[in-house]
Amino acid sequence: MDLGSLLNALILGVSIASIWLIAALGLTIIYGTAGVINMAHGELIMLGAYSSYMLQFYLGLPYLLCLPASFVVVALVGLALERGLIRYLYSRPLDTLLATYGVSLVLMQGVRLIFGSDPKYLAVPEIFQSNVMLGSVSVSAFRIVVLLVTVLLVLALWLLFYKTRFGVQVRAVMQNKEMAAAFGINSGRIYMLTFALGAGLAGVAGALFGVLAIVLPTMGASYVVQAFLMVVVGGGSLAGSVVASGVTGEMQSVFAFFTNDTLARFIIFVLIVAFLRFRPQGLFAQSGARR
Amino acid sequence: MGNLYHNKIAQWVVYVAFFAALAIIPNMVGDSFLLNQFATYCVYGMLALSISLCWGFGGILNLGQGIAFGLGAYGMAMTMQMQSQTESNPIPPFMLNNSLDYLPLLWQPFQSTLLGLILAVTVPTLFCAAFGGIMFRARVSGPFFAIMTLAMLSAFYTIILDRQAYTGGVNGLTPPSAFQFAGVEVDPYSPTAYWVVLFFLTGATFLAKLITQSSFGLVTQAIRDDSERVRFLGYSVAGYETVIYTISGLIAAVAGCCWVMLVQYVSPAQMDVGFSLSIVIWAAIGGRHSLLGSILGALIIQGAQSYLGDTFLATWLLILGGFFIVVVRFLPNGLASLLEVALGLLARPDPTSSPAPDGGRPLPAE
Amino acid sequence: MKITRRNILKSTAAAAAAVSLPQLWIPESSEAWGATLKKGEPIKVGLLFSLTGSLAVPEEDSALVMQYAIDEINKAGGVAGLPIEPVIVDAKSDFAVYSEKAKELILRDKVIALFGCYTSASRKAILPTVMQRDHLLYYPTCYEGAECTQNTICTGPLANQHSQDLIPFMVQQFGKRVFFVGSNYVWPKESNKNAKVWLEKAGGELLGEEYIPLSSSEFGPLLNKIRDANPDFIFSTVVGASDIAFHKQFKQEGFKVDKMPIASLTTGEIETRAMGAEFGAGHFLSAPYFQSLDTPTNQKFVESFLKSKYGKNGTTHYNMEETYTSAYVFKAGFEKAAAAVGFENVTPRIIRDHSGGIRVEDDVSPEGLIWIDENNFNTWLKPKIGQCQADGTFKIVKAAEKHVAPDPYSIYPDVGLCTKDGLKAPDGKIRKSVI
Amino acid sequence: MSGLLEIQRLSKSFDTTKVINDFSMEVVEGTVCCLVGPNGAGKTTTMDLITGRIKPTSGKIIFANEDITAKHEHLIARAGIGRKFQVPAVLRDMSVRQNLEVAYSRQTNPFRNLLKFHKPGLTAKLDEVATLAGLTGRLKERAGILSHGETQWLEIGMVLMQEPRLLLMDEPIAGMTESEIEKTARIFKDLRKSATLLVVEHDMGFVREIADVVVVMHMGSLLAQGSIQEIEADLRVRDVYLGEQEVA
Repeated sequence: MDLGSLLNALILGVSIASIWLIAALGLTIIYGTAGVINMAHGELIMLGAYSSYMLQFYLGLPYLLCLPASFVVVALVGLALERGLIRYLYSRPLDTLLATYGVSLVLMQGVRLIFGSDPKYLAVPEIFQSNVMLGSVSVSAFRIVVLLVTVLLVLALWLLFYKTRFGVQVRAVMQNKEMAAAFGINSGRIYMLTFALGAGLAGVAGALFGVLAIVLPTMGASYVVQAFLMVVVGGGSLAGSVVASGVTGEMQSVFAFFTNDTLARFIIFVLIVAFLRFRPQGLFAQSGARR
Repeated sequence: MGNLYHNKIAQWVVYVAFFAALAIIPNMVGDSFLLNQFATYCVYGMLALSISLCWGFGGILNLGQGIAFGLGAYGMAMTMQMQSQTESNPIPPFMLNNSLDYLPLLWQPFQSTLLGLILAVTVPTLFCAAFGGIMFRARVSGPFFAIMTLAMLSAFYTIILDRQAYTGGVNGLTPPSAFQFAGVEVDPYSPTAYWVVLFFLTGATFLAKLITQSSFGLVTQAIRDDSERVRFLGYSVAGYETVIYTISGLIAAVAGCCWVMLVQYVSPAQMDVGFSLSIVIWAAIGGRHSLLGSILGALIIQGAQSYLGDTFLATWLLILGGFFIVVVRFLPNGLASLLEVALGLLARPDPTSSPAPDGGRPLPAE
Repeated sequence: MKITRRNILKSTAAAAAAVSLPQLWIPESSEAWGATLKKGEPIKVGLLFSLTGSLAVPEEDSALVMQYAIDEINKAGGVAGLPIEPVIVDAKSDFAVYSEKAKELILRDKVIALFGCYTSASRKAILPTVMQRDHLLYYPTCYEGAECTQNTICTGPLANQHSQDLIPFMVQQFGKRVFFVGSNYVWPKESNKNAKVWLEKAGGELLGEEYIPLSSSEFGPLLNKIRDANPDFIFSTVVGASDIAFHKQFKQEGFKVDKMPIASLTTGEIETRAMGAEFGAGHFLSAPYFQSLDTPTNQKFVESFLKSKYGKNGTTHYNMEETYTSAYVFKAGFEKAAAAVGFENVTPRIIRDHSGGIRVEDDVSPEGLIWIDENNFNTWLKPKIGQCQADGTFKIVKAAEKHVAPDPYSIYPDVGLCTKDGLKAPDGKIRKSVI
Repeated sequence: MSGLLEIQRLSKSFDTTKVINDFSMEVVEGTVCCLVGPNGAGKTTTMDLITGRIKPTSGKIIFANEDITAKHEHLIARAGIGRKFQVPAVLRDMSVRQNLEVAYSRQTNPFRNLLKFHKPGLTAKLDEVATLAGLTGRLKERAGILSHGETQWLEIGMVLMQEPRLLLMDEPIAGMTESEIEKTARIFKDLRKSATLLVVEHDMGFVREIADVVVVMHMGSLLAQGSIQEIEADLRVRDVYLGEQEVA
């Protein structure tokens, strides 16, 4: 147990954090803006992985192009979902939680019917299949890809929300829907677009997770609770999710280094519950009126 | 006369009729498999009831009811496991496989059946009281509380999986023989087992029904409606929420005990997120504002799963998910609200009829 | 359920005569399998596998190959002249549903035997029911042992058989320093205990032992630990989707298969196909069966199975083969029992009691001759070691010369010995069923 | 004679903005005290502070010789302070009768209420309040369907059911008709016999009608205090507040 190993663990923590964060990004956007707890988020991630698989398998699309393509495909699914179901439920937050759970069952079983329950895999270029040595520290090339994609997406989202007209409108709707409407902002449209955006982000996450692990109809389930906790701990804001994922990712890596993976998970769950006991609004709560 | 659905007397009549119907089942069914299955459904009904009480009446969405159910089930399974250990082999076999050659402290109380049963019910109840107390005092509510229960559930799931020597890990506990109490063996396929479960279901339902119609029930419904307002009337919202969450946990713990008595098995799967969510689905489809509706929701969904699940093998989850979406979207109060509307239509055509003697006052939203 | 007194008397007498042992266990509830077989009616067996949910990946294949085997047996004249009729149910990857469906098959459909389960957890979930009804479960996969009942017949390797050859082979080929990795549950832990015995004999050195949560796909921390320990090879009992993530991240983190191969008890043809052959190539697997096994029986089996309507997955693997042979173990056991007690007196328990020593010969069993142990009712078989090739098939690099005996309590001599009447403790006491 | 409610040097800041600034006042038992001031003067915030909805940055609130500053809302309510909100807050999914019944909060212990079906004195009190609030014919209706005026009455009724020693009324007559206002004034004056009232109101006519004492707030501080005549004569008050009213 020397310092080099601990350094390795810390660097790995950054990577785990980026994985947790990218899984939670879409959820953060959707929850932060519309207050919708989207239980189908895991299945949107799964759809992202399957759309990459389809594009690769049937159209021969190179992997790196699958990422944006999955974004588009899943964003469209998200759009349909919002128009067809979610928009009727904005005033009933607990019911959206339930309805989206129904959606997750349908998506999971639908994919199983179409693709079968045997796992699929995503082929990636050979350079992503190995590691890079940074001094004495070894890092997997693909983990770097995940980290880069996550950083890029966070930057893009930050620009979108804080530097564009759309971002101003979103924040206006978050603060006060009626007031925003008075300024001619169509809150329905804003909700629709953010939902599609959040879904698309889940799609990108899925395309990445399909390479790290496995493409299965049930793959989404393992990410959804974790992603939720990131969003809730973060308080529903972009910065909150970044910090929450960063801290928990590092904790997971360091605890696993000192104990084992299972115990590390348990400790994190308990710490999260304890944290929210003292700060139920999360790290950086949105200044919106929601309580 | 108002809607018969809201008539207190009519409600009690229906409740009594429902349980009378359940009570004659053993006379109608000679098939021990069916009887065991019905009894299992009744356990699910108890779970749906507990969710209805806590969510439908208290407004507390609990996605972690598996905690109370699972802890109760583990307590019962430990009790039954110890019943089948003898002087010459005092240690459950799975512990030997995990290199434990003594009975851990955690297991020792379960050597006594009575103490074991008491622990199986009190531990989950006390957990709910503590967890609920802490969370509600911090004013964690609504979706946040739901997510907290999920986190807590996942924590339990993880630790039970990990502490294999004490819990049997993913394999769970499989007490090899039927539960014995006061010298009587409760064969899970016998009418006795069914009676025991039905007794607890009936008891829990009538207790819950009384609670919802009491002053306490009125206050919890007020809290569901607008918890902020109720504080200013002098009620401790956290106190009421904790009590109803705890009672709901108690019912789930009893259900857990009954379940293990029937299936002689428990595993972390009972603390899986999916199982706890399906309890919520039963209550939502049946109608969370109606105790009986929730119970029926559990019976209908589980019955359909058992009997239609194999017919529509591939599409069953699709059907269930779709049905659930439709209910949430169009019938937020579940199938029970269909009855409410139907009876409402019956009542409407005759607006001139004289008011009922008691003033026909609307009841706590049943 | 109707049990006439005559029936009980008859079957008790028949069974007692058959096994000629004083203490034959008739369950107290005496509602043991309450049906009788009738001439001219098909013999019903239950297929209890998960066709949906996360366990469907291995179990759906098992259900398919079982149907194939039943078709094949029926075409060849059936069992004791009667066709087998499979009752197929879906356990939905939910252990509670396994329990419910087992009851349904036993009590409602009155099947004469169950074929099913893949995970130990599902087996444990149904065993209380199976035992109380004195029924019979054919459990067609590998498991950890440490179980002794009157009601199961297993056709897969036990933990003591599984790694007996693999560990010495790896130590010899790659070096003596090894790291154990497993999913966090009973089977990997038990398998590792057995492996430690073989490791010690082979003069190996255990550098570390780590367990990963069952559904986890994050192997970063674990691979860091392995990198620090720098073993000569990794011994893996990681299962399911996790296993695929493990192999992928192994390569992505820059581990080299020729320097530090993974010796696995699970990573077979299905897993390799799911992860992509480039991640599987070079690693080792111990199993009694490989699709590439070069025997006429196997070639015929693979060819005709893949051509049949059940072969849509395009692969055969050890788990499917063990399921396939279990059908023949059942056929032989049933016929032997019927010959001994008369067709209409056959009960699940009588089949089991007649199954000791049953052989599935070279010309039927794709993995080659196997037979059922007369004491513990597990299977004598020859574990083989295969190395995954670049195309995803396995090349057999070593096959056991002799059959290896199954011993469910090999590492627990203090607990006792599994005999046909139950677990015999060192003090001579016998406990009928220990799970 | 000391006041039933004493507010001593109360301050409250949100982030950097001081909303209440060193504000003191007292309400004498058996009087109707009106709290007036322009929008944003801190009237509703003061109500929130008294009832414990928010906690002050500094200062003290004494009720019946007891410091209630740091107490939870429900304990303050139990101590005898009832509150009607500015935006009427009734339990919209419950019937009018149930609203009143819940407000009859003599017994607040959840365990004691668990299997309690009969509350002594409820029927009489409910009849009395329902009659007073003119809701006798509406008892079975869902509170959510009431008109704005009726909703106001219902909430006033709820406060009355509580039988508090001090009633806080935040804009009780908004949305009422002339005749209803008159009736309200009459009731409030009657209530003085058994309770004390602190009323936040914009309508100076109504204030003139009922107030024994008027307290004027401005920018979170006390501007003036006295009888209605004194206040109306006060030039500073005219400047900041009443002037606007006359123009409007």
